Amino acid sequence: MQLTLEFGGGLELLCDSKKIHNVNVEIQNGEDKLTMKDLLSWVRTNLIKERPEMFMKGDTVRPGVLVLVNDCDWELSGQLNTSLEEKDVVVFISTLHGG
Amino acid sequence: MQLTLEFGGGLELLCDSKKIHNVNVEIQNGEDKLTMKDLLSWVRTNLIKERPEMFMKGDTVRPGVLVLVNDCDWELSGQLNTSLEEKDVVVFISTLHGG
Amino acid sequence: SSHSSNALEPHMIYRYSRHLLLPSFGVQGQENLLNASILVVGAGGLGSPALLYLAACGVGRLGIVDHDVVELNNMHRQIIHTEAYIGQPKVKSAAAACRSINSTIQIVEHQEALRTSNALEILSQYDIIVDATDNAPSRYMINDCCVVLGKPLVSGAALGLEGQLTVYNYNGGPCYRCLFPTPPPTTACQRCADSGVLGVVPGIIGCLQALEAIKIAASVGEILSGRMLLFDALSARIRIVKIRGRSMQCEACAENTTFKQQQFQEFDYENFTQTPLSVGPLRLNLL
Amino acid sequence: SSHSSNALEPHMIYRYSRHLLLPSFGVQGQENLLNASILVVGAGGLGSPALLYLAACGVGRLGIVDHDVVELNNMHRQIIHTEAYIGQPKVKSAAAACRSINSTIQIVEHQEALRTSNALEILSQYDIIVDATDNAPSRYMINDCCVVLGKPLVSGAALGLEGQLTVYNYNGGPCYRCLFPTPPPTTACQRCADSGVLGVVPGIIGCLQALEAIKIAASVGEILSGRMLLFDALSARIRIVKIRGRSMQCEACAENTTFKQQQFQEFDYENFTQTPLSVGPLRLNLL
Ligand SMILES: [Zn+2]
Ligand SMILES: [Zn+2]
Repeated sequence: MQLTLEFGGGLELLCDSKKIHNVNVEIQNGEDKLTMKDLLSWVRTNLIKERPEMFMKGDTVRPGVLVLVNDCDWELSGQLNTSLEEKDVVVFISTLHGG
Repeated sequence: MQLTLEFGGGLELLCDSKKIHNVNVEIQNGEDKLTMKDLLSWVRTNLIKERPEMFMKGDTVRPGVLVLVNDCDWELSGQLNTSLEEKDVVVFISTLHGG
Repeated sequence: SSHSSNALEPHMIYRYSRHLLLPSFGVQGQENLLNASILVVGAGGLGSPALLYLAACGVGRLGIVDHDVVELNNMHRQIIHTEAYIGQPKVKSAAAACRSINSTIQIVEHQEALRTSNALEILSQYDIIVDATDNAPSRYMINDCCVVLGKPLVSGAALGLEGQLTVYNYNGGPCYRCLFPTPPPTTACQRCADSGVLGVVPGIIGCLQALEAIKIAASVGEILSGRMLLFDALSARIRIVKIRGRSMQCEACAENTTFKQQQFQEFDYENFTQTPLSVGPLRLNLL
Repeated sequence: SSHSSNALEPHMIYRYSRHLLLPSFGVQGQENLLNASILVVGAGGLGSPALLYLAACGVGRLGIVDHDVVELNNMHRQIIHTEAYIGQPKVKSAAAACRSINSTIQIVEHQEALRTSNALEILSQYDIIVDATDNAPSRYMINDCCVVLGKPLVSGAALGLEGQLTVYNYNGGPCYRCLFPTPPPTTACQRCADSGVLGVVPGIIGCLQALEAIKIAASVGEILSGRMLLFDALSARIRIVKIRGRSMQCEACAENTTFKQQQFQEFDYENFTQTPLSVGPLRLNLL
């Protein structure tokens, strides 16, 4: 499945300082769909190069990270259970505190 | 065909000061598609309430109006010949000069 | 608000004529502004443009909270301060600048750090709060105080080459804790002093904060509530995304919450976020 | 550019430390800025924040062109000017403000109206031009002069509650005439004085102009060329759209054009747009 993943608010530093990743994520054998839970584990394995604890805590993102699926907060689409579709855009962004 | 039409930069004043119009434009008998040329004539008839010369000149938009089909300048898609598809977003915006 | 209504005097008609000409703003919008009070917490990178535009546009009463002094390394982004004010309190400097561009509005100086002990008393004097601070505990504290007092909060942040903006606790919309119930790890809370910031980025976000505060005060337009603006300066890209609504589990704003003024005053924001509310200037360790 | 290279002196390291800390900006970005020269045409609603942020960030030489004087009805949006300067030239007022926030850069005052007779000479002294004017003939004239001289043009506009921004003539991208070969009817060219403008809207666009100019000067990031930012303040919506590339038929910038310095100097922009290049203050006809 072709997806665009974007990292911001400093999270890009965890994946070679690259903000936009066009990726192809395979649906696992026996599954009929790709969920955000699957994607997080794929990102953790394939994109995060350092300090994974800055991206995840337990099986979800760490506190302070917003997840957006097609410009919409994943809280509105079922969080970890959100089903992804071809060409979806998923944004992971860390909240900023500076001024 | 369901389209979203948006007017900005003052052009909204020509259609009841309403910026966003969700419209249903029928493809004419004998035609197999809707082009921007058709849409302009539909807008001219159905939405423009006053001073049509501020919107069109001849069979196209007046100088100083940018036309965007799905956030892309219509010069890049064939101008008047651009074919429209279901749920397209067409923006008409007048260039501003103030500061 | 505790103000009496201002009618537009002739000098105001002249000063604000470009606002009065706007069909969607007009006399009513300007009168609403003149009768409104807005507090900006932080006279730094975000607060500088926010304060200047709020003063210029004619907000009736404009408050400034800050405990810091102007430093040379602020000057690349904190355009409200002049070199002549280096070493002096930011509140004093910012208030002088606001008065110099609009002598007809009331400017209130709160030259102190905002803490649980004074926040209720200060924030309660204003209709709208602008969070222009630079650290996580202040953001939680200001949010909670706004929730307890029922005030809309225009929240901006900037770091590096990115900025974020939304309005919390507005008209049934979410609060900061609805989005971020658990504070991030302290390692994720970088300050401009640690990581740097391109000066004009808080400039853009601060202007957008002024705009949202003006729209709320004037009762015009659609407020950026339930939506968040994400700005990436390097790529010149801006997203406006839909965020969750008010959370039924929110400790601060849920309907059945027990979090009231007393709980607010007793809450330890520094311990909650494991971050001090204010920090002295860091030594530079560069080059 | 005619400057010699500046190395970072200790006081600059301190002043610009938040820029130097940025991995994607850093020492090289700051040195590029210090060696750059930028001209802002117009010290009004757009020019005010653009000039303040360009001065603050450390552009080596910053020029200001304007022929107008500060008026009370400018003050709601032209935050670079203080009441003390009402009646005095905007260039003088803006230059003083820029110097007060950064005494270490060079500020050049061009207290005159920009015309075909002086534009080549003035613009040729700068690397980057910021169009912060308020009328159609100036926009065509500045564009054509930038094309003839090969200078990038950061173009912003604001009216009512909307703003627009793009960079013209940058790195093979389109110029203003590629987009608008024919001037609009004069009835479509409203000025802020006629139609009004919410003060903070040019504030936001002017800050974004400063950002694009800084990115060009520092050689960082993706420039807003071939793209246009459309800002709607009332609904808090921003679009960044893709626009056409350079036009092969463009009278100003096409490869085979005969439009050179001499043709520029002889071109009648007021006749072309049926609009005067500068207008005195209009009488208010309000309420
Ligand atoms: Zn809440
Ligand atoms: Zn051209």
